[in-house]
Amino acid sequence: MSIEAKEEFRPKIVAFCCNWCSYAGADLAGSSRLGYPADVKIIRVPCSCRVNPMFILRAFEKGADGVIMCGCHPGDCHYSTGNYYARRRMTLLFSMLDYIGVENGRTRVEWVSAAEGVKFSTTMNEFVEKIHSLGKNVRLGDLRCRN
Amino acid sequence: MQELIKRAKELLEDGTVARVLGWKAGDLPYNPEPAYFDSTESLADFVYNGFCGANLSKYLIEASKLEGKTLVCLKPCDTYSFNQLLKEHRIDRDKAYVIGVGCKGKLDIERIRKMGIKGIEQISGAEMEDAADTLTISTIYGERSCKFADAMLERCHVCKGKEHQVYDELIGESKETKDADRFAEVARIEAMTPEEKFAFFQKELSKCIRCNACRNVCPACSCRKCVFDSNKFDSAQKANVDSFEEKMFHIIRAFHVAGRCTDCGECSRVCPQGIPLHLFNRKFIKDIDEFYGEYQAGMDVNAQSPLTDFTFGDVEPGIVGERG
Amino acid sequence: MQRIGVFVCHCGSNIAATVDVKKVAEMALLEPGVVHAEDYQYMCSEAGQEKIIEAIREKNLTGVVVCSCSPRMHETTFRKAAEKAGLNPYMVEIANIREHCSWIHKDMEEATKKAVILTRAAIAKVNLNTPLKPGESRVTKRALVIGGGIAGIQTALDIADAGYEVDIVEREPSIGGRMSQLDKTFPTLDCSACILTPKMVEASAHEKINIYTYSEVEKVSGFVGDFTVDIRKKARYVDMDKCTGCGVCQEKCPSKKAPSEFNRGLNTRSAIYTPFAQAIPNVPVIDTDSCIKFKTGKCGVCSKVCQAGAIDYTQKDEIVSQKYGAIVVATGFDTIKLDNYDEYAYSQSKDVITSLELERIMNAAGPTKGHLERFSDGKAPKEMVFIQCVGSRCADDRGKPYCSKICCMYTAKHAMLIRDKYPDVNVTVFYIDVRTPGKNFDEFYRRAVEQYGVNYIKGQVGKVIPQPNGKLLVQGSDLLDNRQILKEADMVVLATAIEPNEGVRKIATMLTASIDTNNFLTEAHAKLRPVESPTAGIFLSGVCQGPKDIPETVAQAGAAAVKAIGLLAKDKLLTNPCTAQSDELLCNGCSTCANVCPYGAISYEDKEVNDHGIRETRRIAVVNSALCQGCGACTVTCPSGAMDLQGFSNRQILAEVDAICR
Amino acid sequence: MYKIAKENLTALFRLIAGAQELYLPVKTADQVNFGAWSEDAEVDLDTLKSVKSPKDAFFPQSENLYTCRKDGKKISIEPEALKEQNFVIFGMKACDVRGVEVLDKVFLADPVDTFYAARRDHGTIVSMACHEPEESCFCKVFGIDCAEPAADVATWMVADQLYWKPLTEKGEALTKIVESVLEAADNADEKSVEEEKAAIRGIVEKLPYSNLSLGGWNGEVLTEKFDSALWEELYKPCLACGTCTFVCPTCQCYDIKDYDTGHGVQRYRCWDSCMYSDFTMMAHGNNRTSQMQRFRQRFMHKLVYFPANNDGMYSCVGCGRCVEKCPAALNIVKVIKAFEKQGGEKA
Repeated sequence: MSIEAKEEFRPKIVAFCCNWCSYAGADLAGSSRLGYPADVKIIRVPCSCRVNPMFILRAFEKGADGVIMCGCHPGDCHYSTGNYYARRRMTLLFSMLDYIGVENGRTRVEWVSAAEGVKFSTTMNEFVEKIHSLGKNVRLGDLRCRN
Repeated sequence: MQELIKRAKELLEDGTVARVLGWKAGDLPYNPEPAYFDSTESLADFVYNGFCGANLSKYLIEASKLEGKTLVCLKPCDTYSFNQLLKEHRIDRDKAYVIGVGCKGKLDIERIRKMGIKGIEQISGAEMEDAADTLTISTIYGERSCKFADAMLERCHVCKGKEHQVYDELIGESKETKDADRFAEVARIEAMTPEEKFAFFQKELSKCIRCNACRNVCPACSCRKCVFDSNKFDSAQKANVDSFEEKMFHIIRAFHVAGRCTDCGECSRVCPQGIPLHLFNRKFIKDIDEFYGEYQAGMDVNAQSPLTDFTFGDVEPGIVGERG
Repeated sequence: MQRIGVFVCHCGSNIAATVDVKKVAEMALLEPGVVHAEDYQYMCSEAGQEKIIEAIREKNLTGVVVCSCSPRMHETTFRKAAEKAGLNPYMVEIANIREHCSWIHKDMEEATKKAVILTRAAIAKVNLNTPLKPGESRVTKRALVIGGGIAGIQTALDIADAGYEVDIVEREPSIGGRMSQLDKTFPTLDCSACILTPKMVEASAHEKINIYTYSEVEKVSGFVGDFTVDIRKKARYVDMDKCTGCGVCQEKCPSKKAPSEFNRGLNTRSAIYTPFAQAIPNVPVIDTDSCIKFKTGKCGVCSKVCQAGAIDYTQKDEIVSQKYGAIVVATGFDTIKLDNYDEYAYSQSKDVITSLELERIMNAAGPTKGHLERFSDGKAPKEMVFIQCVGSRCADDRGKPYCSKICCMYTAKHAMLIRDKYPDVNVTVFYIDVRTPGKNFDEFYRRAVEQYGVNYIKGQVGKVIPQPNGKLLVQGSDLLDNRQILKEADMVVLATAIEPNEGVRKIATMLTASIDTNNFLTEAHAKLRPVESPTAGIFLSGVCQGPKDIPETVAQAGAAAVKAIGLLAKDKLLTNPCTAQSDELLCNGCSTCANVCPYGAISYEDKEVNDHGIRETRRIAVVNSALCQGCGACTVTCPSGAMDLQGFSNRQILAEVDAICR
Repeated sequence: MYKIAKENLTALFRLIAGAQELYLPVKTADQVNFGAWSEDAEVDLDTLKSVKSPKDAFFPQSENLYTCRKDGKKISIEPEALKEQNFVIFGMKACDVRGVEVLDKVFLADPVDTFYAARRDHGTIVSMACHEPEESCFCKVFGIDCAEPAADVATWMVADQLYWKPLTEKGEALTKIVESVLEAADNADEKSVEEEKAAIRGIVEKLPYSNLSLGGWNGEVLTEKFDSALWEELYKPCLACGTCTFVCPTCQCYDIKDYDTGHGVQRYRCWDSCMYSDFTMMAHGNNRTSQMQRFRQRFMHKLVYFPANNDGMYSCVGCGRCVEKCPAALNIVKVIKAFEKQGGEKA
């Protein structure tokens, strides 16, 4: 076995968080010192309904191993209905990715409120673990970004 | 067909319509092309037969900008697209005079070629008047024949029905051609392992040459400028060195038309590489039906499209994994 | 190309202890567009801000990235600093390297690496930022208060006293709310009605206050400063202008079997009724479900006896549409349903009651005229048991996870009042904890124990079993003595948890105000903005925001009023510039975006465009930036990408994605 | 001339592939395109036309030109290496071979396209006569004899024998490599090849497009054709997709684009299509603003501009792929015929 193969796999994980609930939930996780792996990087969007499927595919294209989207709990959207649209969009998109053979565990949606710092941290820990079990994403992504 | 031409002549003559949008006879037995006819004389070239598969509704986007009404010949399945375009304000109902033309199933020359039939000189049995269910094909290499149904486009085997969803008048008989389950192939893929799914789509999409025929023929892809042509997403419309963009293109295209795609099947008909592109759209349709209730785009102009709608109790995205 | 300055904050040791801030600054300098990078102890301090201002001026910065705490904390601070230096405030982006990095990671190398990436993403975004300018919108100088309880009344009075018009919308036939049902109030034991009624009268008489009772909010549109609200005035079938409030109709009404809502169903009322004697307005309503006239068409007694001719069976619901600059939610609370707590035999025995029912029983105007008696046999009880935390502080989903806050105090009050009035009655209270923070609260509780001999037992009740002899067997435990307790009681009073009134979710949805899992409205900031909803122009008063007692409610009502007054005092508001915009050359005019816009901010126009030489009239989406709140739903639904969100544009977010995945 | 039994072709391919890369018609997901040979590739020599022309072998649909790497503020540029590996492309038809000659005119003329030139230098073309030409074929119109294809090695498939005839030095060299599996052809073999050629030519005579007239199309008729009102009518059904250009063996337009790899930029070129709205888009805009203009460009280029600049050589080879694949059933034949008809009417 080569030395490279033994090198620890550090996944790239993009988390889209809505400004009002999940981003605040992540802030709360931070101020409560609830840790999760540094592999997760958060992008702030105003609402989960701002997340374009294109963003998710783009993340995979550029080398992400997992993409998670967090928003307010259904019914709690700051914009009242945004996450309902997001829920349908992501359900369909993830179903499509599953259909073309991308491991379903690489995509996830979680509703995290501003008060759920614990949930945010737990979710991220779980998700990172899942991505670890799936390993490097080889089914989506542009090879040119890898070398 | 004669009745159709006669009626078209009348409507042109009495000034109801300024032009006719139909099909013009080709120079081979199977290649009639979509065409405008603006005089009764020009209608001499008008043809409507089994090879007139093209969905003319998208041409109405341009025709809606012209002076006067355009008579358009729409098959039952084309009328769904017409309605969808109407719903999206892309065409003007007042600028169109819709003649719902009968359909007995449309033929796929690629399927005939795949039977090893070549050097085609003449095909009989493809006219609307022909009652036989066999095509007789004379070729340089001798006479061949095949069942009409075996030469039909995939979409006709899962036909949505003989009913026109919108029309000003109807001409000609239609025939039930459905003999397969619309979602059978999607379900077959769904049942595969992730590895098999990936291999299947990888193989199909490896053929894609990014000619954009699927997009450009698609009545739902009616954007003035496609996101793949604009610089807003830095996504190219042309083939890239790595094949990832083909996947991205087809997924995003299917997503953009999800809830709007009428499943007219034009994408698969025109793909020069025979990629079964409808499998993407139909996956979304199947999911929409299962998750949010049955929905047929283009059936009801006033129905809320599933992706601009929601219910409080919608399934969570996690269902994808749970469904297994 | 932008000229970007990167400012890395140590936040004392909050960031610097885990993130190598020097390295972050050093790495930032390698990014495209970055011409300046420095680190500093506290960027948010005066001196820190001065550093930013100085750099902007000296290096002609066109963009700023501050690597610090969450943008929810100091984004505004840094934007203001940039503005001071003459830079458009929207050219500032924050890389959150504290909450999202230093505070959650322990390994310095790893945290530094992540901070570098987060900074890179912020730089990538700023590279695509464009100066944004807020728009202006006008303010309607009128407030709406939803709910006419003590919270709503107090808020309305305070706003009205400041000189602004206020409308109160109350669902019930009278204002007064929960407080009007109470007998005495803790810790002073003064009579609830005696202190509430003058306020009710003051509100109804105030020239700036207009009260819609028996009315509900039907529809809300618009935005801060300019809401339009449709109010449904339910048909009372009694003409408000003609009715003199003489009460004859209620006396003569032959249908008297309807359970009295005001008395919590402990007795009945007539079909035409005012909920209580001091009701404001003192105009009855007809409950069509129990009215014989409405059910059978025959009767009409009230109409015959009414000398004022005020009865009008043909009345219809009426919709009033009114514009408001601010809206205060004061929808209050109710006690929870006890279906999940069958072990306390509430549904099995009439002698198991809730504390609110006890309030009515104790009240001189209540169903028993203030006499303490058992509902099963009318006998005076000798042994009373109070059970605390019924549905409060509940770990599972049977009840509520929160403390209802008021129960400890009102139970002490009840126990004390009973012991005072009926010294022969033994009172036992089962409690988990007794919580008495508040002015004179603990003294009050100690009086109950020490002076009035109330028996407090720390422990929970497992079961209440009605006995054949009419008694109630209470099975509990005493945690301090570590023993099981079996006690025969004549009455059991449940300190039932409180929850926000039903219907608040519907109202929150209409207002696009956020609400938590317990249906309490969420405040804009738990500590710093406790009376504002995150939705601009919506304020929170009373228990709709969280459990509180009367003095707290009144204090919060005043605070909400001040916030509303602050808004109404402005002539114009600056609107959020992060709104959607439609690229007219890309727009298809397909109307899909308008379908998902929660604010009705998108309309369509036929507009002449010049598309690279092709001139034509096209149907094009136009966003009203005063209405748009910037959620971005339209941007994703738009297939051509014509809709984009300023401040969170497609290219900006993609640049962040790229930077992170690099 | 040599021969090899059809059943031994795998041995031939194995031998070629042992020494260099081998591209030949391969069936993937039911479609035949030129692809790399491997033991499990499904070689299909019976299907007359591959969907895409084999021009990819010399002028790939997309290829890297150079790579920029960014390291801090330092940028290094690394040009893409030129083709150094010899390769064989097997089974090209006469029309496609002519297609390469057309591309040569473009890419080997000054300034020489080094990427293309390297591939040409290292590529050996083994052509194959068209056993059963089809109704969409019109190579004869351009003076191409599909019974006797040019190339480094020409082959004929007659019954169960493949006949192998080296025509150039490269062809001889390749023949040497595969000598061990070839047998020398005798007179009877020569005769059957001649019979095959005659048969093919006989069929070509019967093809519907074989008598298409190119009269009136040459480098001299620029303005007259350009200004014709016919274009306005002809382009109408065009969907503006790139199918015709991407299946064409002679279309040579390409676009140059940059791809952001995150750690630099890869500059690549990819086929462009004159049907696309951004074709020849420049900073100031586009000099062809309408689809009619773009549509006209394609045919004017093939039938007027190209011959004007290349001694009368048309940049259409009559392979008929566009005839078969156009989603709107438009094609160059219909264009030629429309002008002929109009000319006839005028006369």
